[in-house]
Amino acid sequence: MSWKSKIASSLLICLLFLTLSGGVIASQGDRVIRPIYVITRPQSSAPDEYETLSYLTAMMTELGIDARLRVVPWEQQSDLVWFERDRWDIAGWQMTARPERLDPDEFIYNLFHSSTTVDGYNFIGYVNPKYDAIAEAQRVTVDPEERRELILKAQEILVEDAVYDFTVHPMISIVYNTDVFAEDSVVDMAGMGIRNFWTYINIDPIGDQKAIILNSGETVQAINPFYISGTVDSWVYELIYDRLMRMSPEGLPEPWAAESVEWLSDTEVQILLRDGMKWHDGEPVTAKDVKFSFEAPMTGEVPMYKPFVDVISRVEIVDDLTLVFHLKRPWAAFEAASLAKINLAPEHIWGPLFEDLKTRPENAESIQEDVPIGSGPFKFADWKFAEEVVLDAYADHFAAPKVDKWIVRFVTNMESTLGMIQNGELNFLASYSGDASLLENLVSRNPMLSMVSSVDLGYRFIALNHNRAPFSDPAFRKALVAITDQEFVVEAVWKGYAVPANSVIAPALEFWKNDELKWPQGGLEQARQFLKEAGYEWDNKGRLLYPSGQVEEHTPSF
Amino acid sequence: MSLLDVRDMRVYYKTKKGIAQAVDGVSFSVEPGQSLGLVGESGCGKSTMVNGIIRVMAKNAFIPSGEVLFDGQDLTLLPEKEMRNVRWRDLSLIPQAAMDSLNPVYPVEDAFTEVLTLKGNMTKKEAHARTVELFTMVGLDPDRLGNFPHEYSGGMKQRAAIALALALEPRLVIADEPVTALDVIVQRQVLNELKRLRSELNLALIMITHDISVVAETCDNIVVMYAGKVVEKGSTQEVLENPLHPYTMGLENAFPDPRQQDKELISIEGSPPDLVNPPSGCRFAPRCPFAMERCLAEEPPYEEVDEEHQHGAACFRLSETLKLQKLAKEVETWQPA
Amino acid sequence: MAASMNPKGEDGYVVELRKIKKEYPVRQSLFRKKKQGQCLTAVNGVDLCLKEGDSLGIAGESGCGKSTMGRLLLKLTESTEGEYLFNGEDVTDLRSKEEMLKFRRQAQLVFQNPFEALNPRFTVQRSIMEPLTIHGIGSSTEERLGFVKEALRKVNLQPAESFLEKYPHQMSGGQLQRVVLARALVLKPIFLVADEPVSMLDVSVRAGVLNLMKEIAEEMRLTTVYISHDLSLLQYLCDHTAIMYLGQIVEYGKTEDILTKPLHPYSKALVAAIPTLDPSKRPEEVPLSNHVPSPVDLPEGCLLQDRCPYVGNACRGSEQVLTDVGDGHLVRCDLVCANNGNLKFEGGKAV
Amino acid sequence: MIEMTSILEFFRQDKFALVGAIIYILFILVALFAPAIAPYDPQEMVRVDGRIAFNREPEKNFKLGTTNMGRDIFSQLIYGARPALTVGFTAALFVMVVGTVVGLVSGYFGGKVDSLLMRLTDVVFGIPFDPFVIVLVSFLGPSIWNIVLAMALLLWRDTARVIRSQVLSIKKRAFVEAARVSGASHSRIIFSYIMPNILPLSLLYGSLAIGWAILTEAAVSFLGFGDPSSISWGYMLHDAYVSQALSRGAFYWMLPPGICIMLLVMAGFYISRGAEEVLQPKLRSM
Amino acid sequence: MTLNWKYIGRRFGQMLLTLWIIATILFFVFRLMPGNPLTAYIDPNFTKEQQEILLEQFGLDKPLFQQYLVFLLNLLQGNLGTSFVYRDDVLRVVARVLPNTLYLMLFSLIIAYVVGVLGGILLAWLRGKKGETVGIILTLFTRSAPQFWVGMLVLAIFSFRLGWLPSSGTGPAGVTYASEWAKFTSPVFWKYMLLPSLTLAIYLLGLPLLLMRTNMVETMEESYVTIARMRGLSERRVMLKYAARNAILPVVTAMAVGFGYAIGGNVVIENVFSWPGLGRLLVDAVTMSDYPLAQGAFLLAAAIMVFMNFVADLLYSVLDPRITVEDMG
Repeated sequence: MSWKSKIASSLLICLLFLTLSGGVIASQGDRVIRPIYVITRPQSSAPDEYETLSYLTAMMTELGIDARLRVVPWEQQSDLVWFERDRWDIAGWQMTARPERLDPDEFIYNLFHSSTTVDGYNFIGYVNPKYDAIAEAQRVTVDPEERRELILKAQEILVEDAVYDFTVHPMISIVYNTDVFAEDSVVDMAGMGIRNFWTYINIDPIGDQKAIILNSGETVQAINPFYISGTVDSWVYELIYDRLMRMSPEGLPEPWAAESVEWLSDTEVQILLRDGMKWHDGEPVTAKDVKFSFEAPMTGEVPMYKPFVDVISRVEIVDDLTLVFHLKRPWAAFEAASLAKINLAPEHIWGPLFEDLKTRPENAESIQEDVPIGSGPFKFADWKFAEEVVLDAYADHFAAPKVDKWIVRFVTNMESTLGMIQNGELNFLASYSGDASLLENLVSRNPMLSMVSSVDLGYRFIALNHNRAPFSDPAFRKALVAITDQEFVVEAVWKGYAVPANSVIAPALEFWKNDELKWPQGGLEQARQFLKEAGYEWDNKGRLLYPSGQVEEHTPSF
Repeated sequence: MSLLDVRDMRVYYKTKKGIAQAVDGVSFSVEPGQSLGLVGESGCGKSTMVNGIIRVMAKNAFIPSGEVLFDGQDLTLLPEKEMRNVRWRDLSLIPQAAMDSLNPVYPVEDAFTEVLTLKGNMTKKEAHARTVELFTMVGLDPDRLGNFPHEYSGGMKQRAAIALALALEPRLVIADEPVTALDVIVQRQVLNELKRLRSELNLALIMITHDISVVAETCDNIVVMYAGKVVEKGSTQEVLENPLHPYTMGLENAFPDPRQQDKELISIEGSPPDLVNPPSGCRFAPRCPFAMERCLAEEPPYEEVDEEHQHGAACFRLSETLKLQKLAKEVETWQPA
Repeated sequence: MAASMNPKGEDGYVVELRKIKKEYPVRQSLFRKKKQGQCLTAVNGVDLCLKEGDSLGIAGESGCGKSTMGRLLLKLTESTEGEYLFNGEDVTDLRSKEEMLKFRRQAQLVFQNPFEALNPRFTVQRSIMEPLTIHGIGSSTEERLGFVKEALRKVNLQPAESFLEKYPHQMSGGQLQRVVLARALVLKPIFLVADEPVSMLDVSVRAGVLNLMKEIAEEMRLTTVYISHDLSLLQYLCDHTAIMYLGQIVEYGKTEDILTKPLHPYSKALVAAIPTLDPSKRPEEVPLSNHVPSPVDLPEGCLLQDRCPYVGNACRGSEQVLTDVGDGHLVRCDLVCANNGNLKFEGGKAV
Repeated sequence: MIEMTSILEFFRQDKFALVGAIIYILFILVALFAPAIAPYDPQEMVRVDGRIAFNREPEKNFKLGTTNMGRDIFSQLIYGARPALTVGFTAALFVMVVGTVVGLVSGYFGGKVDSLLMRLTDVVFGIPFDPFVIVLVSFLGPSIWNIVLAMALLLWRDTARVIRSQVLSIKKRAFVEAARVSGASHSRIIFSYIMPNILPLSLLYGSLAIGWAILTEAAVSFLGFGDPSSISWGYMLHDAYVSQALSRGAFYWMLPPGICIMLLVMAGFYISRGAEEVLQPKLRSM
Repeated sequence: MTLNWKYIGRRFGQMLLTLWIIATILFFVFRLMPGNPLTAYIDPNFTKEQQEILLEQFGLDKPLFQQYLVFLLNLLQGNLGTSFVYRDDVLRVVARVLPNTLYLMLFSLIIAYVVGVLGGILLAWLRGKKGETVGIILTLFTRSAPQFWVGMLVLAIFSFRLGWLPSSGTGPAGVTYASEWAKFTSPVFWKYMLLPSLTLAIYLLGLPLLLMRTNMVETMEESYVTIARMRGLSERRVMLKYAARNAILPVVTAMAVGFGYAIGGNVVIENVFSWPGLGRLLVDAVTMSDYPLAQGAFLLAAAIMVFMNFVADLLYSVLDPRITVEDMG
């Protein structure tokens, strides 16, 4: 009977090929620029991206380019962009805020260094030796002022080369209930908004309700100190597990579980643990646990954390509360990307688990404890699958939270969340991807609600594939940048709840941000100017042609 | 006093084309213990009339006039609730489609229990005993009480239907084509059974059929209907031997008889009239070989010619009966002109 | 040895069936009775021979296999066993379309229910012309129309023109049955099967159709088979009659003989049960009991054993054989044969 | 096959069917003349005095207001009739054709072909519809054609079963038998005798499928697997949902597409209901 | 009379065959999906070896056919593989949400079928009157409105405007039911279930109602109904015991089949009401390219559908003594 399934599957394959090959019309070997496919996620998952790119597509058409908007699901988009780096032209993309990204290293180095073009974050294929040198230098420059100069320079080069077509830094707008919480007890963290660790431990319940109830559109996938899974997951394990350092509200790493962090040299850091810390099961937190937590990822059983401990050559225990980290080389972002990143996990629980893993094909990511044990300010209470996670305040913690409980509910229906914050089903609207003006409206109608908007550390941009002409040409990229009317995007797409972006460094990071960048603007006129200067021409039908001597070498691709 | 006296009964249907006069001024009566055969071809209104008597009619049917005196009480005037009490207790029915007369999803006994307990006020236990009795009476095996209707053969279902009709010992049973769907041997058995029970229980019976031979074998009296009207009635023997109405004569001609091998079959040409717009005169006139001009214009009244046998007919040529009977035996008479 | 109805193996028959058998698989049910065979035997080894102009009646109760016989004769269903010779040619297993078409042209059917037998969406003209078109008879529509009108005249639907454009629902049962007959005749067949041709018609119009069929069959020298549960009808139509019981022919002979002096106990009962206008002339009844065996679970020996008042031990053991008791009168009953056709029943006992 | 007069007669007799047909005709006209009726391009972000007109409530220029991206809702609604009808009719056509052919072949030929096709139908009956559409659409990309494809692959199952049983009963009817006796070929029997009698039934299932298709398209769009390149009512609802029309109180955005879907789906039901009465003459006589 | 085990066995075998074919189709469909299944999970910073370890971990390094065999073998042991996202046994993940879906289905089906059957009887009884037309129009309204749209409106009205009922989830924040049973019997849970199940019921209502009505009108024409009336039985008894009892047969089958349909068709409702159920899990799994999970959830829904079809067949022959196996196709 399996012929039936064969037929069914071959039918599907045929259909697949038909669909994929539908738009492929070869136009190689002449000066007319091929049809350009503009890839975006569906409006449902990324309305802003979709609207922005459909706008860009329209502008490109005005410019004489046969631009076509292609909507693909996220998996296909990311698959294409990540793994088929020579096949796409333009794609909508975004970088999201994470505490460790408060340090500029990840954005400056990982995104644009030529070493990451093959299978790293530099999927656009940007190669500039001058830039590489600066990016490398800032990594090992431990002195902040010196490093700052390098970062500013790097930003300048990125603008000159128009590497990305930046659009905006969105605003993070978060609403909370002031009948439940004291108004000044939330903490606005640089580039992260008030939905952050500091708020959770600081927020002060003044009414009868002692729990903070927030929402998330996604569900929690795993609660595991050695697994980087979904975004919401990180909210949870940030609270359950302590780290040696945490990014402060100002965006700088500061000691947390560590009493002090002292650089003995460019490659040696001495840590003094806080005294009297206890795991949620009552066992004391010791230097051995810390050593275990940093060494475990080196074993290969924790692939996702490996990059953050690669720089460590060894961890030396001095006494019960003191350790020294020996680094292979200086790394300016070590505090932010490693000490403030690695979750502290109890060795008495995870040690045996790791022993067990050695004999099995799975790695540490597949382990899910029934009750995850950490040492953080909240301890695990309950996880109702696809519904909510409940954490209890850990009263013995050195920074014990003021609320009793921290509850995240998974609400798929965004529209519902607005109702829920009003009728009290939620008291902290942590996750809201919709129209912020509605929130504003909501708050104005409900005196018990208060809203805080802050500029996001993350940003939206249009990725242009440098591997393929004409995007390999900075002039062409500049033309695209020029026609991307950021003010329009802010107004139409974001309804004012965003600020134009021109750099990978958010305005919130005042120290690192280059304020004097000259971002190409000027619309179609300026774009035509850029193109003319670079030798591009238009044929009598108004189609854009490559500069003479250059012909189309690529096939339209998607 | 007659047990049932139907007087000038009319049952009409509202149809899209107009009002169909399915039963139009029918009168007859049944004495206690007597059996009456109601004969006619399909569409002559015999079933409609039964439905009218028992007052379970199609939604578009109505009784514009007429009386149905049962024991002197006019059933057409009875409120629905009281009528419900009359049904089955005094007047029961062996339905035309006995095959489909039982609820297919309940065992056969269920119908008996229902009737006996609800209408006969028996306890379940009494009802069961009575059912067994009834089954035995009609020659069915009481072991099969628990079977479903579809597990019965046609003959068995018909017997069950008879038993059910007799359950509450009604005074009048109306049998609507009780044997039409049965094979001859079974048909014979069922008719014999019916005859036997009738004499045993002293029932009055109305037998409705298109088959005059069935009437010939079971009924004392006969009523011949054509197109919603009574054309002839009288004692069975008289009507069959001495038919007054041309239609009755024609019907006899058309009926094959294995015991009269030399008999020639003759059919009545044409088809029954449209009941929405019936002919103004005699309804049989268009097919009648003896029709005169008057027949087409005027409706012949019913006239009794033989008081002893209560034999009469609705025909203008009753005086020429003997001549007509002779002519009617000739094939040529019935040939279309 | 089973008596064949063609004992001398003669040729020249229009229709010849040899030991034809038809079985149907048994329907399964979620609940099943404890004892149940695997198949239902509808026709159980029937031999039959018909010459040109012969008319045979097949009678019996519902479920006796008479309708299956009709379908087998017209190859509307395939036999499980046995042979079928038509006009001397073996048509048991017709493979090619041409052979089938040839057979179809010569063997025709008159249906039981004229209200159903015509495509409700076809006019009379189209219904009758359809077979002509299928068989490519007539070179033009005009010519075919001529044949159609001829056929209509033949079945006394006159004037033919007035019926051509009518739809089935605009006609009466008697008229429809004539159209059905016309459709069968328009191909000029040599063999006609009529399955209960008048049972759906009103009594008053039956005679007309019956007489018409009889006349036409004689005029066209058709070989005909009439199937009916009503023996009294067959006497008007057929020279010979076969009585079927549970798939077997139990008695065969001249119709007159069968009606006047049936031999087989079953035939006796059947004849005695025919209703009549004059009950005083009714012959003595044969009290058959009601234990009809299930066709999926037939008894060994005589199939009537459980119902027959004359039954003896011999009947239960051996299979009964169709035997000639003289004058071409065949009976499938050892008792009858042994007693030279004299079986009497008195006071609850066979004599 | 089916006489024009009898179709007219059918609509004349059944008020429900008539209403259904009128709704269909209205929407077809709207779809055909969309560019003439719609004041704006449905994709255009309309500017008023140089500024994009976001979230306008209904007014003279925007009969049903504008979306949060400044698109004219009325124009979208008008153009939305096109994909709705396209999806509805093509899917219904597939469902009808595939279902009818499978049911016909299965019922008419019986035997091995029948059991094979019926097993296949069983398999298809075992596949949950909505999830299948979602998987297929996320697999082949969001396009109304893929929704149509999913329907074509699955929804013929009901039609096939019903048609099969209908064919089985028609096959046994005397006039089909009569055609066999006349020597009619299989194709002749199928096309002249059986087809005309099952066609009303498959049309009935077709008109139900129109509703199914439109509702499915809407549901799939709602879940975010819809085709953004064609503005369908389902897509509009999705857009309204994503853009929080409800929270905004923009019922002028949320209600019209839903009502249009309802009307169109209901039109199919109306016609099929009428057809049901015609197909069961037993009921009609009452 | 005994149960015909041979038939049941054959039917069961067919059911397994059907499931196997569906599983096979599913397997290939998911494997043929464009895009590397691990895209979302392989951090770009991974080395080639690390990626390979992951591929190996999920058995994706083997040839397709071998993967298929492993898949089948695992399937036989009830092992549906490991979810990419949850890094957990698919069956366990699915088992967590299945009860919620079943409760929702069951509850809404019961409402829909009870109301539907009663409504159908009522409409049949009102045949030819104005009430029938109004009833039919109303019913068709419920059947024609997109489910999510109704859901959104219902939410807006009952949850947010009137504040009568909660809007999402199976219980209030932070409240845990001691056991599945405790949840099922808790009034709080039912309060949470009311809105989604009513929305679903409104949609499901149309089918039984219209079906029941049609069947009723048909059975009311049957002679046993007329004859029951002639027996002088009360109108109510005739309507219920005779007409309705027979008319309900196809409705019961429709319910069993409908249950199967609904199990896959509730994705929309579960998303609108953030109900942690199978449908939502499936949509999430598809969006996140978690194909072992999507496959598992899909297969489970299919298994329930196939099983309910099987039950419907058996149920029908239990309810209708006349039916034979061939009639059920």
